[in-house]
Amino acid sequence: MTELPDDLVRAVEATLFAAETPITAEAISAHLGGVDVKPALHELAMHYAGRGISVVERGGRWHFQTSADLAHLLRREREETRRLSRAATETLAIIAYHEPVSRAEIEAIRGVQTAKGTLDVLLEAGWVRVAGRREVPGRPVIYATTNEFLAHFGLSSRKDLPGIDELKAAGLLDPVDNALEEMMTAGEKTAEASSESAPDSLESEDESA
Amino acid sequence: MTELPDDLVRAVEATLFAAETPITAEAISAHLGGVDVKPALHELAMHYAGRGISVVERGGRWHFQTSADLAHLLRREREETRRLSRAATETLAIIAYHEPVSRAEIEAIRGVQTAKGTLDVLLEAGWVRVAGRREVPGRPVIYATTNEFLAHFGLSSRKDLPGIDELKAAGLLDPVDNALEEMMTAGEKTAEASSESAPDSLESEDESA
Amino acid sequence: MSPELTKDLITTDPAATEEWEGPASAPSENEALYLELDGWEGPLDLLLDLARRQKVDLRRISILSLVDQYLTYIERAEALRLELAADYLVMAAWLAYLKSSLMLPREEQEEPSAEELAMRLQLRLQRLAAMRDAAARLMGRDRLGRDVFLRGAPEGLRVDRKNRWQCEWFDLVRAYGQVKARTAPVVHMVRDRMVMTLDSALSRVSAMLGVTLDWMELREFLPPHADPRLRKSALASSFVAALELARMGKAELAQDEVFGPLRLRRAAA
Repeated sequence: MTELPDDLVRAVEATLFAAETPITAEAISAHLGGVDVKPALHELAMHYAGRGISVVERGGRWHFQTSADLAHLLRREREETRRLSRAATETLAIIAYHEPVSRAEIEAIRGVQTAKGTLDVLLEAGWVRVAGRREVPGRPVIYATTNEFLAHFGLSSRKDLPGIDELKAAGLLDPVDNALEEMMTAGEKTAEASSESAPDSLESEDESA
Repeated sequence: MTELPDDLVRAVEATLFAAETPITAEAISAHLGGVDVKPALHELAMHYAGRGISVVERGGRWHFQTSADLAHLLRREREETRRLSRAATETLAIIAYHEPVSRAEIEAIRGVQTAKGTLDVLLEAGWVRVAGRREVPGRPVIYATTNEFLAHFGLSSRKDLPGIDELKAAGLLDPVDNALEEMMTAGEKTAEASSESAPDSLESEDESA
Repeated sequence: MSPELTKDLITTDPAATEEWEGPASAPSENEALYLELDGWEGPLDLLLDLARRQKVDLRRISILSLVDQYLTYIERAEALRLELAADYLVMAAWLAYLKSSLMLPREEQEEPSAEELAMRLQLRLQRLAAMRDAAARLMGRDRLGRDVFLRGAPEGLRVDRKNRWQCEWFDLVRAYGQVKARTAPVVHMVRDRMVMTLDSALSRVSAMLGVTLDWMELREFLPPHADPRLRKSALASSFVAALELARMGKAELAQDEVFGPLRLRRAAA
């Protein structure tokens, strides 16, 4: 027999289980009269590890879901799980790895204009949101990902984006201009600069347009 | 740590969790390639006994549900203390002094229309009840106060409400015009009389319920 | 291969999910060429694929051979009389220029140098490649609603708000007092006030003017020790009486300054 959870853990478990959408620890706490539910959530996440269902956190919201390794048993290619176009998936990746990012910045990376429908598809899916405007001439709209994006792709936060640390370290999330400038100055010292990987100093997240 | 379930139990657990309606053991079995899932279902029911969620069978169909003793968590009541609006307070006072009284009579005494929500608030508060109908054309509903009303205001009966004479003595019945007159005569002594703020009795009326 | 018209739209072909590295669909029907040429999404896309065919790290590709391959592609397309989108031709012209610059001695190059332009192109290709790989890894994750599932039939959480109404005894009683006060029938009564009529002021002022020839202030005509309200009335009546007497030529009026004391005396006969 398994050891039984205490009353608070049971209450958090029931609340999380009954919730219709992913829910923050604060909302669970408010529902249960203001107690701290974080330890209970972590205890539940531990308890369910290895079971058929899991307790996960996605962008600060918690939910139960079927365990990922059972996907082969449960996978449903339902009509609503449609495939995104290549343009849409690339655009989504660029927004996720560079956010917040303007349309012009997306186009600079992809090398082609973004068709009107591409961003609409991502906005409609609820994975991308308008995150304000960049304070540069023209005040372009900038885009960022949403909590639903994190939940859909099973990411606790943007730090979980596949390979993001490596991309950052290699300077591949920096604008070309910055990388070039770095390389030129580095190149003055070493002749083989162009074949070297980008230095660590490129790591800074420069979001300028 | 708890002992981990085997793959079949995990698969049944996930299938049951994701199902949109209660599901028969046969349907789960069909979904999982025809294996016998009954032992797995019973093992799950055992595992969840005492937790915040339960695996239950009803009429041959199985489903997950929030444990019965925690059902109160699904629907919570939250009490908020709110002050009675001026309109509602006046209406309550008129009912208390004149009961039983119809809405038309309340309006005649107040001199203003009574918003629909005002009486609802008093009924919700439990201080006013419908005391029947007046046997006049239209048979209007008549209202009276309740025992909770007496209890809330610390009255043993309606006779404890101060009479008109007592109100007058306390200055609570001074007509607005008298108060104004007094101020004006006082003003002949002080030059700034006209710039003084209006007395309390001239306060703007708040009709919001 | 039939041209796909749904470039940026979602398609329902599940198998296509796995064909990440495969050709993209054409931007539009009349650009069906790109399907012939493997379906590129713009010149940078074509360049990236050519660069990957060099089968070396993107940081070590040969820009010169990349340029040659691109130009060859474009020439082949032109030989087939396929209509090329303008941006492919612009890229071709730019790459031809880059190639000639790269072959010039360094000192004869303009700013920015050909090396810098080549480096810039290489960096762009690296960045596009990085995002393309990232997108593929992202799409390959266990996705909610496809690979993992939320609870099928959650009970839902509900909070019913209930009001606890609050009212004090004093508020209740005062409210009643205010209702009664507000709606009590109002009787307006004009108080009996002591007034001096114009007639009595006229006779009083003219009588007093007969006593002396000197200037007198209007105030001096008022009854002394009078009730303040009577004084006000007497002042007004006496003023009008003074004006009337002046009009009749029986009195002279003088006022040295605005709001100054008003003086009057009997008119000289």
